[in-house]
Amino acid sequence: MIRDERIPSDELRRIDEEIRSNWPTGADVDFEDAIEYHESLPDHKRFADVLESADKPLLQPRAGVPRLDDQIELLQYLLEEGQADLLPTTIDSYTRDNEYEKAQQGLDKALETGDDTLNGFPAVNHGVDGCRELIDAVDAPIEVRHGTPDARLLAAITFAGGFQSFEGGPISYNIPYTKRHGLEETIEKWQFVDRLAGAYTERGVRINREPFGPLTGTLVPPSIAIAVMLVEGKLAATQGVRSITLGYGQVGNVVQDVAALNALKKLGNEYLPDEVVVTTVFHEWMGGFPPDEARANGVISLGGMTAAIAQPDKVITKSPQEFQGVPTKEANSAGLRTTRQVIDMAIEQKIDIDGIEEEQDLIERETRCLMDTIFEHGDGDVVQGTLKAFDSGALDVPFAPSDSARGAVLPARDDDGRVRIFEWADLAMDDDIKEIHRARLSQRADTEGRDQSFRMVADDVDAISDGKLIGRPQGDV
Amino acid sequence: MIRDERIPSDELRRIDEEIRSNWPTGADVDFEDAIEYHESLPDHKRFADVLESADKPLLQPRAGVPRLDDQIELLQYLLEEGQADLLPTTIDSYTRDNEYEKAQQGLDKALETGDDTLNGFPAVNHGVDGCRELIDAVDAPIEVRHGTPDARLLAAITFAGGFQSFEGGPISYNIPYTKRHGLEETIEKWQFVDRLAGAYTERGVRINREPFGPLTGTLVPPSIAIAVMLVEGKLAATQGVRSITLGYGQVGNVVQDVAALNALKKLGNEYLPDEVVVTTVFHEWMGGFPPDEARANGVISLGGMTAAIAQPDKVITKSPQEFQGVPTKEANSAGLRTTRQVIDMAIEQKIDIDGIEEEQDLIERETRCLMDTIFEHGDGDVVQGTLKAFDSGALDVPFAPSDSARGAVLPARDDDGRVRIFEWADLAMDDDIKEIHRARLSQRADTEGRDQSFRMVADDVDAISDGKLIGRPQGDV
Amino acid sequence: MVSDTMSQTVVLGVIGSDAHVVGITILEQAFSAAGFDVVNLGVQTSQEEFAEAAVTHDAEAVLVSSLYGHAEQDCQGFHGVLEDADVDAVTYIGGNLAVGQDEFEQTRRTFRELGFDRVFDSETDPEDAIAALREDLQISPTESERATITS
Amino acid sequence: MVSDTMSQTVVLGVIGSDAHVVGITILEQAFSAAGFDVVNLGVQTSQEEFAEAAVTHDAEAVLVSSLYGHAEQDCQGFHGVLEDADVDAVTYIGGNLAVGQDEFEQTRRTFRELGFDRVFDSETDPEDAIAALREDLQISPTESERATITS
Repeated sequence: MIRDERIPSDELRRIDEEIRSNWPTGADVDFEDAIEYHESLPDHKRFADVLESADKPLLQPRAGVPRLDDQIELLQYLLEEGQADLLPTTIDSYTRDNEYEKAQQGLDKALETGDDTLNGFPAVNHGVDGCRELIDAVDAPIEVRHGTPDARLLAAITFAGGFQSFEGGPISYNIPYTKRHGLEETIEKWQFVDRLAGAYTERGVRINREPFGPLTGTLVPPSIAIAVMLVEGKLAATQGVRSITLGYGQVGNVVQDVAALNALKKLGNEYLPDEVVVTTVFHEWMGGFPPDEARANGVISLGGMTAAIAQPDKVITKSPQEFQGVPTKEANSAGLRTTRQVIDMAIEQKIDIDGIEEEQDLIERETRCLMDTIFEHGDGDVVQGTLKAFDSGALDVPFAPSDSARGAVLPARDDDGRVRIFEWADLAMDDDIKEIHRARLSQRADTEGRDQSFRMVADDVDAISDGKLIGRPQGDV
Repeated sequence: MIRDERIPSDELRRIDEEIRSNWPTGADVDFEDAIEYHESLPDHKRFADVLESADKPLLQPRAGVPRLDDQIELLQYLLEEGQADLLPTTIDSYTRDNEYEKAQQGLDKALETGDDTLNGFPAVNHGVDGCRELIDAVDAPIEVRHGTPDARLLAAITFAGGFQSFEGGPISYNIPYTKRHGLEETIEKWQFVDRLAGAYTERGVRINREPFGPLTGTLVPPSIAIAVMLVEGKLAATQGVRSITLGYGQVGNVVQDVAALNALKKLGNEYLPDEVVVTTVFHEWMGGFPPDEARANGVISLGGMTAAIAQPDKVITKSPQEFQGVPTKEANSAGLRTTRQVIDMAIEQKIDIDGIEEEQDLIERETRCLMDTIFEHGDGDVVQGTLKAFDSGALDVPFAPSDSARGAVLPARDDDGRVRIFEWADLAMDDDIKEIHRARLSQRADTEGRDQSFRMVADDVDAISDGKLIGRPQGDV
Repeated sequence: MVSDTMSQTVVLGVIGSDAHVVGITILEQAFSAAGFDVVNLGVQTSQEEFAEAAVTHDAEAVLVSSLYGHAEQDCQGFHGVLEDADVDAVTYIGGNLAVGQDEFEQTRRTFRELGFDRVFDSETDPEDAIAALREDLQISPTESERATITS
Repeated sequence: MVSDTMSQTVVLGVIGSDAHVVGITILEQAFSAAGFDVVNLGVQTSQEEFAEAAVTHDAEAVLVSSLYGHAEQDCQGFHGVLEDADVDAVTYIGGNLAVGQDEFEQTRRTFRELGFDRVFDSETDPEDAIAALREDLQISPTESERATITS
């Protein structure tokens, strides 16, 4: 039975050898050589150190193209023109599905035709040397961002290739991304990823790990996101990771977003072992964007304003072309600079908003309910607790495509635009907290002169792309 | 000696006839016919009513081109694509200098070549019928915006032409705009403009008047701007104006901007007669913009955020092309939509920031000092008081090009980014208030490890266009 | 949430490898609230899974959602699969049915030819789909539903 | 603010019909702080007003500012006007001296040919202009100034 326990060294080696045999480039991974390579990197390319020592939020975009030279050019552009502090390398969908053969075909075609036949950088196919060429060429720390349920080979190759930060986790890269991967399976696979990061860490190469906070990106109640972050942070810590960046996706209500980031930081430090350095990352709005760059800039700026107040360690920026999918490098840079301008204009201002502490307190209480139920379900073991709590519905994520989560919880905004829970299903939550949510939603229903119903949920899902925060009834109700 | 007294009817008629003889189109003005025309306008084109009955901030851009058909097309575009609530017609520079002959040449050339040979709409040359064609063609209220020290003929023609709102005032369209027009002269000329607006008002056609709040647009301390607004509001009220929109230009510190708008509203209602309906307008940042549309969008969004919190009755928007001068209609619309998105996402949120009341209290005390000195200088008469207070330096505007103001007061930002007064010169202000400013600036000097000096002023003037709010020393100091 | 009219069963799912879950989650809620029995197959549902569920639950309607632009490929042969399984249900499809900005009328024709009884774009309100299904199944709205619709 | 070195007078103004006041306000402060006597003529100053002020105040330097892009027209014949009035002062010009994005070296050459001793772009720090003027007038910085500069 899988538990929250550190993978023994010999088991680590066994799995490592096994997964490296899945694709030819796996053979090039040599741990000692990799340690030496990491040690050769200059201070300003050491991801964890740069992130942890920053005195204001660092900005990072999303970006990945199939060809190595194009990826180098793209990242250099985002660094120079976008003034990004940290850079990403987003991995293609085939690699996320462990379809390295298809990724290779896409890459070959890209090399042949010059077209972007993959929606990201196939790091496994580029192999250790390809990754190092990228790390050498670009003058900033770079993180691997993907969405891969089984990211073991990707981790082995990119860690050896010089990347020092790796997004994802067993819940956050399962529940929102895939239907059929079992949670037990992804936990086991991510234990290996974390254990490998831990092995580097033991040797002084701290690989930063970043659970994916926004989850389904659609009105996720803060406490659910934070509970998932704490679980994934704990699992990573058990395997020896010492630099963990917990994530949170903007919901658009400034008070709730600031409160959530505060709670994330506080509970992260409380729930994770002392030897872990906990940092936080704030994702600009991950839901639907307005089909209009001008309005999208407004959404991005509200994210920048929130970041200026909450001061997370890192902000993942959006571009004004979010609506239409992958942005041009110019639009990607524009999103960075718009965010930067707002943050730099607002960050030195003392902006203390009333009600943040109360909201933070509520979020913390909710999160503790969820953590308590996880510990109870697992008799103290986080892995078993997580599996059983998702199974019973005591832990749930709204709009989850995965069969591993019920997806029965439904959120809706209250009259102030804060995300509350409209349908609790079997989520483990104290009655007095449920009562608070109910009262807030009832207040909204009164304002709108309609009953609380799934219509609010539906209206809220589209609201920001339609230009508002709250999905109020339009015209005659 | 000119005093704050209503121009008698016969004097009004005499001046009216005199100024209408200055240019042929003046002959077409017929007051009774004008009243009839205004009465024929539908409710949604009545500027004062639309503005005063709005339940959230209305958005208005700046726009003016020489040809009538182009102006119609431009305003229709801003209405449809920019979703402006209120529209402007910005007047060309020749008309502002009363050079109607040169404006005519520019207009003729524009009609001939199709080029925009003037930087605005020469309303005097288009005459009453041209103005009415515009009013008829565009389905929203339209304001005349200009910058004309002697706007008497412009007012006579545009009022008769169906415009129901008119920007400017004797101080706000003198001090920031021109070097040599005496203040006594512009007050006399604006008394006529206000008296004419009052004559329409008496007949039930409420012409909205809007003193220009941003003044020199360069770090103007809120109390100075508000004092000028109160003086111009009082002068307009004396002449019979009953719908007055007091203005304020964003300084970029959210607390100070919200406090200033609150103070403007409160003091406006206090200092102006009860029969006047006082509304407020917030101008997005009027200082230098970043030479980068992405960063400019950040500046615009911070304005939108401030407007969402302070909820003025109207917001004058900027465009992302502000840096390069007159924006394309697309960029102008983009500025409107970015502002709209931020306001609509933030306005339903309860965002009460600590310290707004204290800042508002300080602004009110400062404004009262300035108003007291004006009343004292004039022995109770606002006109004489204003003239003498500017003359003695007890009232002053920083960076004023006009010879009518000393321009000796110098502002600088404090450590929080609020605009304080660094050099008081002879400004009439209580010592304890000066001490507060001194202490705040001294705190900033400590933070920066440098003395308080004009360097701070210079650095602050460029800060926002350089991407920051406060002009901190860069690199090694 | 279940109304007191005779319950009719609808099978609901996202076809192909599409993982967009928000739309069907809301549809599930809407159809349940309108008194239907809803079998939600979730995302990434195969043609065979639709057919199997329709048989098992004796469904009156099969509602297919697709938002990632590959609906046309994913639905090739779908009505053959349904026929082979002896499914005799009303079939609807809705969502972002084509990549790019084709005229919707063209898209509608394409999917009508594939065999769907009705085709909806992504802007369609759940209420419209419910009203259409009521018409197709000849159900009249309940009192409480009428009240909601006109309130 | 006045230093204890011998005071030298500089005349300062914005030429033509340009009304940009911020730059010269800051220059006035900077030159005063550096120990110069400053006569600030303000905005919209004519060539004749510059010459008259230089004569009246026996100025060592005439500093011309222009930010609205018409400096070249506004300065045509300026040095003739100064000569006619027997002004023998160092002349500087600075600001946005050309509309559009010409190479600044080209702009510098244009204004040097018009007779200006030095030409500055709008990014120039006041300190640089002060240092240049000290060099041209062969003044060494005061003790306190040196301290400020190196601190």
